[in-house]
Formats: sequence, structure tokens, C-alpha cells
Amino acid sequence: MAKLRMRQAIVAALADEMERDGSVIVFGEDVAAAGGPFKTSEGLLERFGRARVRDTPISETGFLGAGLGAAVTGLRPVVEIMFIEFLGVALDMLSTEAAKFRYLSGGKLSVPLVVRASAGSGLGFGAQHSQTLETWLYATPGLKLAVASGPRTAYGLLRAAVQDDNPVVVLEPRPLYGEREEVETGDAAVIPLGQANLCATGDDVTIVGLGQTVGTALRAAESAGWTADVIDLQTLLPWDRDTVFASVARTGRLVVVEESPRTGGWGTEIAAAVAGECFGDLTAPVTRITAPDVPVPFPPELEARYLPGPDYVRAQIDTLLDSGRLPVPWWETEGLGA
Amino acid sequence: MAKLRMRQAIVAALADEMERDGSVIVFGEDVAAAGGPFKTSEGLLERFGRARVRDTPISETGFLGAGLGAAVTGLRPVVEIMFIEFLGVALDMLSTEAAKFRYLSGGKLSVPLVVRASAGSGLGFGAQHSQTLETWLYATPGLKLAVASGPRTAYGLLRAAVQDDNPVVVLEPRPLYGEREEVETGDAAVIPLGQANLCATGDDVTIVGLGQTVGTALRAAESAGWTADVIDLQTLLPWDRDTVFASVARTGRLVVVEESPRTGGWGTEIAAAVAGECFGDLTAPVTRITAPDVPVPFPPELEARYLPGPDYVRAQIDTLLDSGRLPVPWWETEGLGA
Amino acid sequence: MTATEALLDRRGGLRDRVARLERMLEIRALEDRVQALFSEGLVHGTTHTAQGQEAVAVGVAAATRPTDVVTCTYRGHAVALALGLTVEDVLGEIMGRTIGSVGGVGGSMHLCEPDVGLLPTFAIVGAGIPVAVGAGLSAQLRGGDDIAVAVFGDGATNIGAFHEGLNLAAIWQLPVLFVCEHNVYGEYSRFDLTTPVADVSVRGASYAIPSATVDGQDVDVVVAAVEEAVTAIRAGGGPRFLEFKTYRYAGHSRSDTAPYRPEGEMELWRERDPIDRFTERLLSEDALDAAAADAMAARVAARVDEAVETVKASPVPDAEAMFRHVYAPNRSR
Amino acid sequence: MTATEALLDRRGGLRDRVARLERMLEIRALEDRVQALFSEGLVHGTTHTAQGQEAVAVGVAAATRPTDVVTCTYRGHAVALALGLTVEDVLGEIMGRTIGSVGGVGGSMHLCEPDVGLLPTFAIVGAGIPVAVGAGLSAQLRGGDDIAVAVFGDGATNIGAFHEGLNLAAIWQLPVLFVCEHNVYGEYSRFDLTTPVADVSVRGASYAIPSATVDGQDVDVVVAAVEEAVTAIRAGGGPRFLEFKTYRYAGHSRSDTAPYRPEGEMELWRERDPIDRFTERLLSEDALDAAAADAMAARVAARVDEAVETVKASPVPDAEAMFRHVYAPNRSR
Ligand SMILES: Cc1ncc(C[n+]2csc(CCOP(=O)(O)OP(=O)(O)O)c2C)c(N)n1
Ligand SMILES: Cc1ncc(C[n+]2csc(CCOP(=O)(O)OP(=O)(O)O)c2C)c(N)n1
Ligand SMILES: [Mg+2]
Ligand SMILES: [Mg+2]
Repeated sequence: MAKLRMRQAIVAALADEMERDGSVIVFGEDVAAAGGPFKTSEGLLERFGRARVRDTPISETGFLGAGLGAAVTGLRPVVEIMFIEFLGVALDMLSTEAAKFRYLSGGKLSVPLVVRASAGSGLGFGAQHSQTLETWLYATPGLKLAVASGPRTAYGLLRAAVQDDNPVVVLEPRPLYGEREEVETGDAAVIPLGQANLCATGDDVTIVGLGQTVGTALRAAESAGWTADVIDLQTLLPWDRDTVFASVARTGRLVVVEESPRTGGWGTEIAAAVAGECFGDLTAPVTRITAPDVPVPFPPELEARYLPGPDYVRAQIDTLLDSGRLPVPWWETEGLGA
Repeated sequence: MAKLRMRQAIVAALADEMERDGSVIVFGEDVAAAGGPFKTSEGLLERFGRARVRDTPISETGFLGAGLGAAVTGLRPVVEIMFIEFLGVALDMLSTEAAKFRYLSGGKLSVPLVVRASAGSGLGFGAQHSQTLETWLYATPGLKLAVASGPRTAYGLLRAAVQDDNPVVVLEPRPLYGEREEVETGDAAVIPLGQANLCATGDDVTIVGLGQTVGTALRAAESAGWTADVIDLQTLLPWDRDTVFASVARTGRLVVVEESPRTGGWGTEIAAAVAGECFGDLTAPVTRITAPDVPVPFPPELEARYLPGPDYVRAQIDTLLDSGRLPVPWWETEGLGA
Repeated sequence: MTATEALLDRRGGLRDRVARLERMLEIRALEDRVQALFSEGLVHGTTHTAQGQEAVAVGVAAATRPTDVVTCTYRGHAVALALGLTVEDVLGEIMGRTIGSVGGVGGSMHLCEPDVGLLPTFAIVGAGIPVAVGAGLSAQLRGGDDIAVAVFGDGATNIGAFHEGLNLAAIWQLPVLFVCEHNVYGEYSRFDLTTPVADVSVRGASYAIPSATVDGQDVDVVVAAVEEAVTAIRAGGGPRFLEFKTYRYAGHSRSDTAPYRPEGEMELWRERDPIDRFTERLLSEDALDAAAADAMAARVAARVDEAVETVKASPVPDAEAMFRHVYAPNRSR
Repeated sequence: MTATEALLDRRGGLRDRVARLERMLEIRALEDRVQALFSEGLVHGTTHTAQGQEAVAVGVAAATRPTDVVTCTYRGHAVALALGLTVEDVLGEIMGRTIGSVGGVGGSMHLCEPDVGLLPTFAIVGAGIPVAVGAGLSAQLRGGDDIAVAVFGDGATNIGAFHEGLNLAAIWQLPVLFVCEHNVYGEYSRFDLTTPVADVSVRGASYAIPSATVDGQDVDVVVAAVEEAVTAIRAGGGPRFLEFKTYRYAGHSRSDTAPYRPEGEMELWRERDPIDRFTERLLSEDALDAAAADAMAARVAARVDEAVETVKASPVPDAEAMFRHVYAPNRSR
């Protein structure tokens, strides 16, 4: 065990997989010589050489497509999309090609392709570099999607992704790259895709978080007048219905904490499924605590309000538990928004 | 009033807007000389000339970007994306640029851009040409999204979209292009964006459909042992919460009928919102009737099962009403799927 | 002979020039039959046939080997047959039967046979280009001298994936052959309405990729051009780009009657029909005699007839088929 | 003078060569100051400065007019100031204050001022290229002889949007000038590691677009090249592509110390500094004397100092600002 920053945990996961399997290769913009724009591939070029660690031109369609082509012909590429927004110029390769390639090969091919992308708000990157965009990848049979919530999960999920024979996207919340945590490395630390992690237990409410919002939820629960099951979903596609449903069966209440906009954020899937499958268990309305329906604003003061913080989450849950009614988001209380 | 096929209604809407406003222009692949791959721009070239009706190279990023550039400099472009999947090579222009351009201009610019795209299954176009993909466009503040359910709504929504000062995507379910219906044309027939249409009324359940599934829902309700409010959502971004909530307040039950895959389909938003906002009204679990989590299969026999049909929808609702419990999708009953 | 051996045998047979003619005839016969089956309502959905383009498909297949990886488009029946897929593999897919190359769930636009190098064909214009580049990367890292081949249309040279794919292959000096089937049209648009240069091979210069424009209606010329390029690539010379001038006799897809063709254009191309030209040459060289030619035609017709019956008798996939192969099972390592 | 008039005045002033020097100095001074403010913790997020590239920005602005539409990148401070935006407009945005050109919600990467033709700057590489093509389409349909200008980096010439944008402009013969600021690097990668041709202007041939590579460190040369191209475009000659060879002295963005530069490279470029060269020329031509030069430097320094104070005093936007301008109100027609 060692204390690692999330970016170091990512390097470690990549190195461990590259060590273990010579077919694992890494490429993306500035991932080789520079060690990655967020230093998530530092040292890999020196250690594994130019053949396996490559810088690319600014050509997301080109190199993501190359990742797919390499994946179906014997390699296990890990491709970096520097900011998740850049998938906007290359989504075809992931959703329409990679996710359907095994199906369209009649099962003759598999697609061991990993796409890593940084995501999320909090660092002042502005409206075109601060989103999470999970929903671009939703409703895509054939794809898997995991989201790291810190160094430990970044390590474990990434290793699982590299070992998986399907295309897997791993999102890395950018503000967490510098976070430190004790991280066990090695095979035992691999986190199987599709399993959620119950990070805290309690009786009053089930809080589901993902990526950055897991920490938010934990901090919200710390000093609250209620106790909560806090679930780090870890994998969004496929998500761990059993763990979530079992918790809700016990607590009777679901709160999903999301970085995404209110309309159509990833939590709609969880909320809808729980509302359907756990109807008899629910003692309060399923609740989503989200960002507002606006592009991510630049000024630090506004960006801090954009992302739901621990105090806000705690207060919203207080309201839910006290009133039994759906809490009103802050911007509606303040008469803002549409 | 005249009986029009949906493709003719689209031509009529475009022609009426082009007539009314000289800044409306139309472009896309083969929309000019050939009158459109689905004949949705037939005669426009002859009527409005080569300057305003243009064929493009196969360059979705290029011409969608050009649509944005034209929209912020005085024109009102209507851009055709032949199959919604092709947005996969150009989503950046819509989501990351067009939808945020007004915000990022500090309100100095508006973006009167319309993107029309054909969508959906049923015609044997296979896995890469048969999806609806609404969720690529979800969680995108700044964007509007409407879906036609037949000739009348295709006309009314498209005209509203062209008149709107925001980027609007209008999806046209491909199997409906040949459908005929009495269509009133003219200004009174414009359908304001953001309003749902209550197509049928009943007491037992609220059925929400979109595009192709509106007809499915109506047919399901026709010969059922229950009565339903059938709501054509018409606009998905922003959707008409008032109409849906008011109906659910009366019926106590929500069923969303979707063409999309089960996981992460557009109905999750509706189901999640209703589950939250109408918790006290609900007498049964919110229910989504969807396609399975698979790529769209080619054989007609399989494609017909992929898309929820009227008999299946009716039977699922029978189960919901009889048992008060969430109906199990057909593939689970048959032991198929994950 | 196993199924794989049979495919390899069909592919290997193309070493023989007469066999190349027979394969071209087979392609023509199948494509014509597909159109007929459509009219009879036996084929569903859409389809894109390649009559007129046989020499490019067969020439590329003859000058490469089954361990070379090929990406190709929705207009893929010809290339698939040339690479070695059987008529049943292809028609089975077109008709959505379990005998088809991906079990019937793909349809006309989605063929695949890794045994002879064919990756799933692409219904998105240009998408196969970067994917071939990735296959070239695998080949480069594996060592040896296998290559990757991307086959795409003239219209595809206007999409970003073309630009990015060629650039990446050049930067990484990958063993990739880019093959443009310049068949004059992208859907209903003549290429000059969408492409401001007459020969798209000039675009190779943007990536310092040696490029050429070649007659695509003469299979001998195609084979020679591909052989030369492939030899250079296998020797480590990096990517090459070949543009073959060819023509499609049918419309873009099933429903297209091609009213946009200028008068006389079809006739000019018909005079340069790749099958007629090659038949005449083989006859004049005494590589073939009239009786053998007739026998060949009869053989091909019979093969297609038989395949139609076999495919008709093949079952429609059951509902379970649509749930199969969505995800690979996790491997145990 | 209204704010718009003041902007137009700043833009129009560039007719004068001495004013061009002053604008270049202003750009340099602001960019240096932005980096200093970062170190002081007064600027948040990321920023991309353009010291060394002033001649291209000012030359392009001087040779075009405010009714021409410009798209530009996240490295946009220089172009924005050249086009006429004030130091407060730009710095206000960089510091996220209401005085900024889009009210502070955009940040360093998102400037905009339609009054002088600047569309919202693009944080996605290449995205501004097709958008400029659309602005060219508007100009073409409007009649008159306005044009559109797309400004982008060398790295952007490897992305699909570049290819598609140039092709479309060529096919529609639109009045668009494509301007590549070839500053040797795309992020941390030297251009030759990502681009297999030395002069990206060769890529214009793929679209039959007249193209040239030009010294970007001499503002007179830049102005002359842009004027020539713009004259041809305004006369209906279709698009042109100019590649300016330039250099960025700073790292790619705030955090980059540019360890990847080969030794001696910076020094070579510094010898060709656009400001030094132009100052010397103006002095040698007696268009400027030493006293005036000093006064100019002092004026610029004072202007930037003052702007820093003004911006610091400008309020942070309130929460309501993030909800404003998400959608346009529906127009009534
Ligand atoms: C990205 C994308 N845009 C548009 C289409 C629709 N489309 C299918 S084939 C085709 C024409 C392609 O022309 P070309 O590349 O010349 O190939 P050909 O069909 O002539 O073989 C078009 C526009 C598509 N499939 N993908
Ligand atoms: C599509 C996309 N890919 C990657 C990036 C990340 N990125 C930002 S700037 C940059 C380098 C661009 O280089 P160049 O075009 O030469 O412009 P310069 O920064 O030198 O002005 C990269 C890779 C991006 N913003 N957009
Ligand atoms: Mg073609
Ligand atoms: Mg650069």
C-alpha cells in the first residue's frame, strides 16, 4: 500500500497492465513524451518504449478509430481522450462502430478497447471543457462505462477495463487527479466492472454518487442528522441494480447526486429504475440532486455553485427527510432558471 | 386541409418558411438536385434556387459547422443529417458549439439553426442506421429537441423550429415518411415547441409516447380493457411537464413507451421526474416499455420484435393494471438478454 | 475441408488469372440476382450493389493475402466475395438468415469474415479508414509483413476520417494501403459537385503518401498497381494511396434509378466493362477458349442459383440471436 | 463615443503602421501581465497566451474590416485585441468579471465581439473552421464583398474539421480566408511529430485552393499577403489559404514550461521578434523616433495597468448570470 495521487494510480494501473500483457498499448495526444496532459502516463514511454506508448496528431476520429482497428486485430489499446468533450468529434467510432463491432461480426471479434477521458467541472476550464457527458454514452448496448471516484477506484476500474474484452470508457474526474489516498495495487485490487461500492452505511436514505459526487455525498453524510447508505456506483454501464435496490429496500429513500444537468442527467436511469422496481419500498419521492440546466460557467464563484456541494446536498436531504417531499433545487428557490 | 404524406408535410413546412423568410436556407447531402434521400425537400431547388437549396459533400462536421456559422451571421439554415447516427461524426458542432454559442457570446448572438434528421427502426437499415439516439442530445442546455409523430406534427414542429431563435433538432421517424394524414398548413398549424399533445383521454393510465411510439400507444389503447390519456410529447427538450404531471395526477399511473434501449433511454427523464414530482399521486410503479438493450437487428422478423408493438404495449399495461406491479419485459420472460 | 480452409482456398485461387474472371462473373451474377430478389420482395431493407466495380475488388483481393486485414463499406458484396466469402455467406446476410456471414443480424451493409481478413463492413462513410490504420498498427507491432487495406469510395474522401486516417498512417509509417473506388458518384451527386479536384489521389500529397490514379476497369492493371504498392508497403515503406477509376452500373441503393447520370456516360463505361475486357483478353491470349468461357458462365449461374435455394432454406434467426454477441464474455486471464 | 464606436475606432486605427506597432506592444504587455496575474493567483483556470505571434494577429486585423467575420481559437487574446476589443474586454473575461466581453461567464478561452466580427472563440481544435465557412456563406448570399476569416493553429490542420471546411468552401466558392498560425507546436508536440509535411499550405491543393506559406514575424509581410488574398476573395475568387510561420514564446498553457523545445530554437525566433523587427524598421524609416517609441511603450504599460485595476474593481457575476443567455427568447415574427 502506498499513498498515491489519482494520476499516479492511473500510471500504476497502466504500467501493471502493460507489464502483464505485451499487447496493451497506450496512445493519445501528448501521452508519450510529455507523460500526458494530466501526467497520467508519466514514465510509460521510458519504461515501455516508443512502439507501445505513442503521441498522436490532433485527430480524435483518427486515433480512436485506430484504437478500434488495433483492438480487433490483437492489441489491447488504451486511448486517451484528453477532455470528454472531444468525443464530440469522434463519437461515431465508439458508439456506432466499437460498441456494435462484436455484434456485427457475429461474435467472431471482440473489442478490448479502453477509452480514458478526463471529465467534470471545478478547475475553471469553462463551458466547453468541464462537462461529464455520461449521457452521450448511455443507451449504447455493447459499451461499458466506469467512472473513477478517487485514486483507489481509478486504479481498480482501469485495470478491470483493460482486462475486459469489450469497449470500456473510463471517466476520470479532473479535479481528483491530485487527490491522495492509500492505494493497494496488484491483481487483488482490480475492481470488477458492474459492481457498486457501499462506502458508508446508514438507515435513513440511500445516496448514489458517481465520480466527484461520491466524495460530496460522503462529506454531506458525515455531519448530518440522518444516516445514509452511500453507494459509489463505480460502473454506470452496466450498473449494479442489486446493490442499489437492496439498499433502497432497507432505507425506503433514494437520492442520486449528479454533476450533470438536471434534465436528462445520468441519474434519471437510476431514479427511473428504482421508482419502477422498488415502488413498494419507497417511503419518499426519488430525488435527484443535480447541477442546473446551464453550460458550466467560468468564474470560480459560479462554478462552485454549479456543482452540488456537501452542504447543499445535506440540506436537500434534510428537506426530503423532514417534509417527505421533493426538495426544490436552489435555483428555483432563488427564482432563477427558466 | 389536404391529405399529405409526412415527407410532403415536411416539404410544405420548409417551403412555407422559405417563402415567409428569405433568410431560410436548406442544405445537406442530396437535398437539392435529388430532392432529398427521403424526398423531404422535393421541388425546393426549383422553387427557391441554387443559392438557398444546396447539396453538400459528405462532411457532416463541415456542413453542420457551416450551418452554425450561417445561423449567427444572419441566415436561418435548416440542415439535414440523413440518418441521426451521422451526428456521431459531428456532435461537437451541435452540443459543444451551437448549444453554447449564445451563452458564450454573452447574449449577443442567437443561433436560429435547425437540424433535421431521420431516425428509428422498422425499415431494415440495420444496426448503424436504425437508432433514435435522443440521449446523445439530452443533458444539453441550450438545445431544443422535437420529434415528429406523423405528417401533422412534422409540419407544425418543423415550422416552429425554423421560427425559433435557438438550435433545434427535429427528428423524423423514418417509417412514417410515407404515412398519410389530413394536414392543416399555414401559420395556425405551427405547433409551439415545449407543448405536448393529449391525443386521447382516459382514466386508468397516462401513456407518454414520442415519434413512432405515439401511434403504437394509440393503437394499444384502442381495443384495451382500460382507458388512457395518451400524450404525444412532441418536444423532448424542453418537455411539457405540466401536461404530463396533470394527467398523472388524474390517472395515478405513468407508462412511457420508447423506441430506445431499456438502459438510459429518453423515458428515464420522464419516469424519474414523475416519480419525484408526482410521488403522492402514483398508485402504481412508473413503467417504461422499451426496446431491449441490443443493437437493432436486421431481419424483419427480429426488427419487428425489437420495437415495442401495440399488442405488446397493451399486454404490458394489462399486467400493470391487473397486478399493480411492474410488468416484466418480453425478453426477461423468455430468459433472453444478460 | 473446413469452412476456413474453403475460404482460404477461394482466396488463394485468385492467383490464377482465369479464376479472377470467374470471381468477377460471380460478383456480377450475385449483384444482379440481389436486385432481382428485391423486386420479388425476398430481400428487405436496403442494399448497395457494385456491378461495374468487379475488377477493383478482385484485383485488390488477388494482390493481397488473407492475413492482411481489410476494411470496406456497405457496398461490400464484391469485396467480400473477392476476399473469399462464399455466395451463401454474403447472400445469407443480405437475406437475414442464420447462414449469413454474421448470422443474419447484420444485413446487406454488415459482412464480416476475419478468416480472410475482412472486418465488419462500415455503414458510416469513411469510418473504415482509421480502423484500417489501427489494423496496420497491429501489423507493425506484430512484426512480419502483413498489411492493412482500407477500401472506400470517392465521396468518402471529403469526410474528416479520411484526412485523419491518412495523416496518422503517414506519421506512424504504418503498413496500410488506401484504396479509393472512384465510381464517379457519392449517392446521387456526381463527384465534381462535391470534390474540387479531378483525381483524389492528389490528396496523398497532404500526407506525403505516395499516391496514384489507376484504371480500375482492367483487373490486370489493378493487380499490378496493388502488387507494386503492397511490395513497397511490406518492405516497410509506409502507407500508399491508390485511386481506381471505376463506375457503378446500378443506382446508389435499391431505390435509386440514377436519373442524374448524364446521357451517354453509362454507355462509355459499358464499353470498358471490366468483365468483357478481361474475357476478350484471356480469349485472345488463349488462356481461355470459348467453350471454357461458356462453362464458366454456366458454373457461376448454377452456383448462384444453388446459393439462392440454400439461403432460402436457411432459417431466420430466432429472437435469441439479437441478444447474442452484444458483449463478449469476460476472458479469464 | 459609444462602446461600439470605440471598438471600430480601435480597429480602424490599424490603417496606420505605427498604430500596428502599438497594438502589438499592447498584446505583448497584456499577455505578459496575464501570466503574472496567474502567478499571483488572480487568474483562475487555464489560459493560452500568444507572445511572439503578434504580427499575424495585427496583420490580419489590419487587412480586413469589422464587417468581415472572424473565428479564432482559445489562444485568442491577441486576435481579439487586434480586431478591436479593449484590454478590459479581454482581461475582464480572463478574470471572470462582468466587464469581460461575454460578461465573465466564458473565461480566457471564450471571447466574443460581433461588433468587430469576432464570433465566440473555440476551445475545440478546428471547430472554428467550418463555422467560418458558414459565415462566408452568409456573406455570399448577402451580396457585397464581406468575407469570413478562420484563424487556427498548425495542429488543427490534422483534424477532420479542417479538411471538411476547406473542401466545402472550395465547392461553394465562398469568400473565406483560412489563416494558419503555424507556431511550431500543438500543445507539447513539435509539428513534425504529428504532421508529415513541412508546409501545411501544401494541403490547399487537395481543395484547389490557392495557398501560400508566409513569414508571420513581419507585420508588413503579413498585411501584404492578407491584402492580396482578401482582394482576390472580395472579387469573387473563392477561398484562399495562408500559412504564417510564427512562434509562441510561452508554453502551450499556463502550466507548461515547454521543456520540449530544442536548445537554441527560442533564441533563433527571438532574433526575429516581430515587435523588435518592426520597431527597428519604423525607426529606420523615420516613421517613429526614439522618444515616440518610449512614449508608446509607456502608454501601453499604463493602459494595461489601468485595465488591471478596472477589471479588479469589476464585479464577479452573480448567480443569475449563469442562467442568462442559455436560450434566446422566442422572437415574435
Ligand atoms: C457519415 C455518413 N454520411 C452520410 C452517409 C450516407 N451515405 C451512404 S453512402 C453515401 C455515398 C458515399 O459515396 P462514396 O464514398 O463515393 O461511395 P459509393 O457509395 O460510391 O461506393 C452516403 C452519402 C453515411 N453513410 N455516413
Ligand atoms: C478536438 C480537440 N482535441 C484536442 C484538444 C486539446 N488541445 C487544445 S489546444 C491543442 C493544441 C493545438 O495546437 P495548434 O492547432 O497548433 O494551436 P496552438 O495551440 O499552437 O495555437 C490541443 C491538442 C482540443 N481542444 N480539441
Ligand atoms: Mg462513389
Ligand atoms: Mg500550434
